[in-house]
Amino acid sequence: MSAISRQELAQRIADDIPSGSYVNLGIGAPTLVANYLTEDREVVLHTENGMLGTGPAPEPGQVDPDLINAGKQAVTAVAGAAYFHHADSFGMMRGGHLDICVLGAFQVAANGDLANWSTGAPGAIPAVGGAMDLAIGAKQLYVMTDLLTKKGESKLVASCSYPLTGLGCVSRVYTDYAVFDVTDDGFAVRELFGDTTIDGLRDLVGLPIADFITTPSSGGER
Amino acid sequence: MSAISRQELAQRIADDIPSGSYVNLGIGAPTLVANYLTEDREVVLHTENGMLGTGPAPEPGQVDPDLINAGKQAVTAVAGAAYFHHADSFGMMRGGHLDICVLGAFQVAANGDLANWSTGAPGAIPAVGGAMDLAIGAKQLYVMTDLLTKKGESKLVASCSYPLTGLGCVSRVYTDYAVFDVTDDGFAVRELFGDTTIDGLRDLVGLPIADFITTPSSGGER
Amino acid sequence: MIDKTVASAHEAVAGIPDGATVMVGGFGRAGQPVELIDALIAQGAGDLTIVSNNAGDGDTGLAALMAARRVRKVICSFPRQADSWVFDGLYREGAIELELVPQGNLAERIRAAGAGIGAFYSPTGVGTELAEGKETREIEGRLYALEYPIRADFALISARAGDRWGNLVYRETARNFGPIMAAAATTTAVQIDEVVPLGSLDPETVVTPGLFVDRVVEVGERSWLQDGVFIGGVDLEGRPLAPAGSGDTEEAS
Amino acid sequence: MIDKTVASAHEAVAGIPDGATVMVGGFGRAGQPVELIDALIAQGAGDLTIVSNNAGDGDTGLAALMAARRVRKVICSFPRQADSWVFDGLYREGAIELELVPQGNLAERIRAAGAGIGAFYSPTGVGTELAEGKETREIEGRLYALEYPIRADFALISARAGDRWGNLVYRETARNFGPIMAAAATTTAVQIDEVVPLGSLDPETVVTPGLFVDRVVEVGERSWLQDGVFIGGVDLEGRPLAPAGSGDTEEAS
Repeated sequence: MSAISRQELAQRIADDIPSGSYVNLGIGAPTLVANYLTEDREVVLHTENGMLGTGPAPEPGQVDPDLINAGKQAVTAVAGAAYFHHADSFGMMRGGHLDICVLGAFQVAANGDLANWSTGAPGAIPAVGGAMDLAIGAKQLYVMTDLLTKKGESKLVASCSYPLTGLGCVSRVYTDYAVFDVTDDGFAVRELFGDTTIDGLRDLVGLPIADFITTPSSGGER
Repeated sequence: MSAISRQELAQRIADDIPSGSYVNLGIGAPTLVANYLTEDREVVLHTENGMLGTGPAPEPGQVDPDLINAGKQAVTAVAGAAYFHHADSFGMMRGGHLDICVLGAFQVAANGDLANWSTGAPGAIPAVGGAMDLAIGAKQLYVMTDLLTKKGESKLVASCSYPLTGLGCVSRVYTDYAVFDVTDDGFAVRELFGDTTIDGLRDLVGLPIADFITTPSSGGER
Repeated sequence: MIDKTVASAHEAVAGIPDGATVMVGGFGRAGQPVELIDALIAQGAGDLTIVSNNAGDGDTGLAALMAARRVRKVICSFPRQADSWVFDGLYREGAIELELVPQGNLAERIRAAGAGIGAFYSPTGVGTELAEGKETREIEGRLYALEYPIRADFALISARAGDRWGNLVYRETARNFGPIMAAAATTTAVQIDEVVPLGSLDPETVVTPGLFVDRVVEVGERSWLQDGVFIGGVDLEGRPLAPAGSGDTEEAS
Repeated sequence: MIDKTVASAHEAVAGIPDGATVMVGGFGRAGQPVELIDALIAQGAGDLTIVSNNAGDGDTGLAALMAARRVRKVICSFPRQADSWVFDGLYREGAIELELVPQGNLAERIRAAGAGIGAFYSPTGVGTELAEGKETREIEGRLYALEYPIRADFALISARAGDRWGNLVYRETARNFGPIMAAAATTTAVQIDEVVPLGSLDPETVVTPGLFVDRVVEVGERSWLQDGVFIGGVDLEGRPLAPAGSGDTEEAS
């Protein structure tokens, strides 16, 4: 089965984000989504270090050390931006005011549990940042990830073996093979990429996967 | 025994407020204290409806309906003022950032309990406003009151019969006859006005009252 | 394109159903969404729970809404005012329910709703009749009572200026409950003096980000400002002063 | 007259005792009180508990403080960075204690300390190992864990400008933890680019009222501003770019 590229996946996610949404893009791959959110759509990007209205990276020489995103990358501000302090910023998330958050993942369980902050490896220095706040910090949590680990194991699992980031929080999983909704009955395929088949997916994932669904997902919505 | 006027008492309280203090003056008589806080002393007045740096009433014709104090009176803003919303404003108080709060009282108990928001009269419409927040909202709570009710009863009591505003919150009581500190052992006279005597006070109040103290009060401090 | 501006106060309050909880900003006249309250009166929703610092005064605004028997319950800190006769009458006849909340707890409970806090321990009111029945806990030697968030279906607030994204700036103590109510309601409607172009508000000084705002209606400049500059000439209710130096100031309590 | 300005960073951190809890503002380079941290290193206090989002990077600032074995414990959300080798080494040898707190809980716990909240129920982290041992409660169908305030003896923060009363304004995302740490510490020391005359900050736009501030030291304008206007020409750490178009941007994680 064919997989789409990370750039294609970012484009695909961007297409699903309604114009005018308030969105937080997690550190790493999810930040690529911003490249496909054209300005005219006015998707307002939140960065949890205290800003709404994050714009693209600045030109060389125009880097502003005071103006960074949660990944500590230089950004710009769009017209209509606003700054606020950390408690207000996380209150915004915790209070459910963001429409969509896109995060990476180590594992997503069939009940919507997310593991994305720690591999639990002995001796590793733990660091959580805003991961747990982001996990519960939007009306819809989208995960953007490769379906398989480098070792070929499915990141969609019956239950997470890695330390949890949040319980039952994932709404949808965008992978390089397919898009899955998290439903009350587990994963359901929403869209297949390339020549991917449901049966092929079931082989890769090793879990029951419901066929194309036509109703909106319910898992993870608050 | 002689009593001093309310204006004299306001002056007396103003004299006790250190320059540069952050102070909230409650509705009613305590607002008179502001008249004796000369500008050069830079006592910064807080009003719980969202402002630090409240200045005197405006000239006629210059009333600004957007610029009022907690008593809903027109005020002005001094240089160095700041505005904030209600949650931040009460956070300031609850968090113990104000130095002094001056309030009126129906009754103050020997353990520092305060009753000043309700007479508990049947059928009365209850209204509390910021009274309970103010009671616990400063490092020192000063009460400004006549010692006696219109019926001649002492407002200093063994325990409050009126509904409580706050527990053990009063540091000091400024009355028209004397100034009392609230100590771990009850009321102690700090200062007598005119020809008032300790024995005369004991007669009026009907409670044990310790003699002049020389150490700072401990009651109500947090 | 995001455009939260609506053409009228009527449109701004559209869809408020019977039985809704409605937050109403303002402390006294400052920050009161006068036009939105009038629109709510015209709109017709009843059986409302109103969350506001006061419970109306005189015969207009919230008092008129109550006089029309459209309010089932009021959650507020200070219902009793010199001219709160409408509330007083309804309360005495048992026609309106009151939840009396210390002002700081009211503010913090509203803030908690917007910030996703499940409940919090407040020291305010502990040991008084207003904390009766509440769970208490001693933490580091101090007593606290457990307080729950106050949410609303709609918030009606007032700000000085805003843009089409709903970013807002306020004026002086008229800010009061606006920012926290905007965050605590499912739908937030704001009346502003002036819609300004996107990008003209300094992002450092935006007080309420548009994220919290759903509908914005321009109602024209408050009468004591001209082109954003204070010109005075009104009483505390914003009514023009009688001419020729009779400039008495009003005092409310 | 209130005058909170002090003459040097050294004076701003004077009196921090051994064993103190010290909050340090900043998220990455933005808002980091670089001069105050250096002064703390020079000042000599040890056995410190540091509350900060990160745990130092490279060999300067907090990392240098830790390398000098002056930090007993770190309360932070994200100690692991590409260049956090100082913390990493101390942590692995058991020479430094770590309380790992999700960033939003960290912010809210700091805010709670400043606002006099005894404790609060947060949904963040519930069911994860970072909430192990915490009291949980279901409220309206959602699980929450009980979180306690984080207080400090001192807060060291950075702002753009301030007046002699300590009123502060920040710049862009450098605001981050400044306002909440200022309110959560017994003594708050602030480094600012510029002391401005009292009354020159617009009271509508003051972010941290002077009430929360104890000491203010002017350290000169950040190198990417000139007379308050952004001029660029630096990397993310504020270091001048190499000349002639080698303008590569740095990316931290």
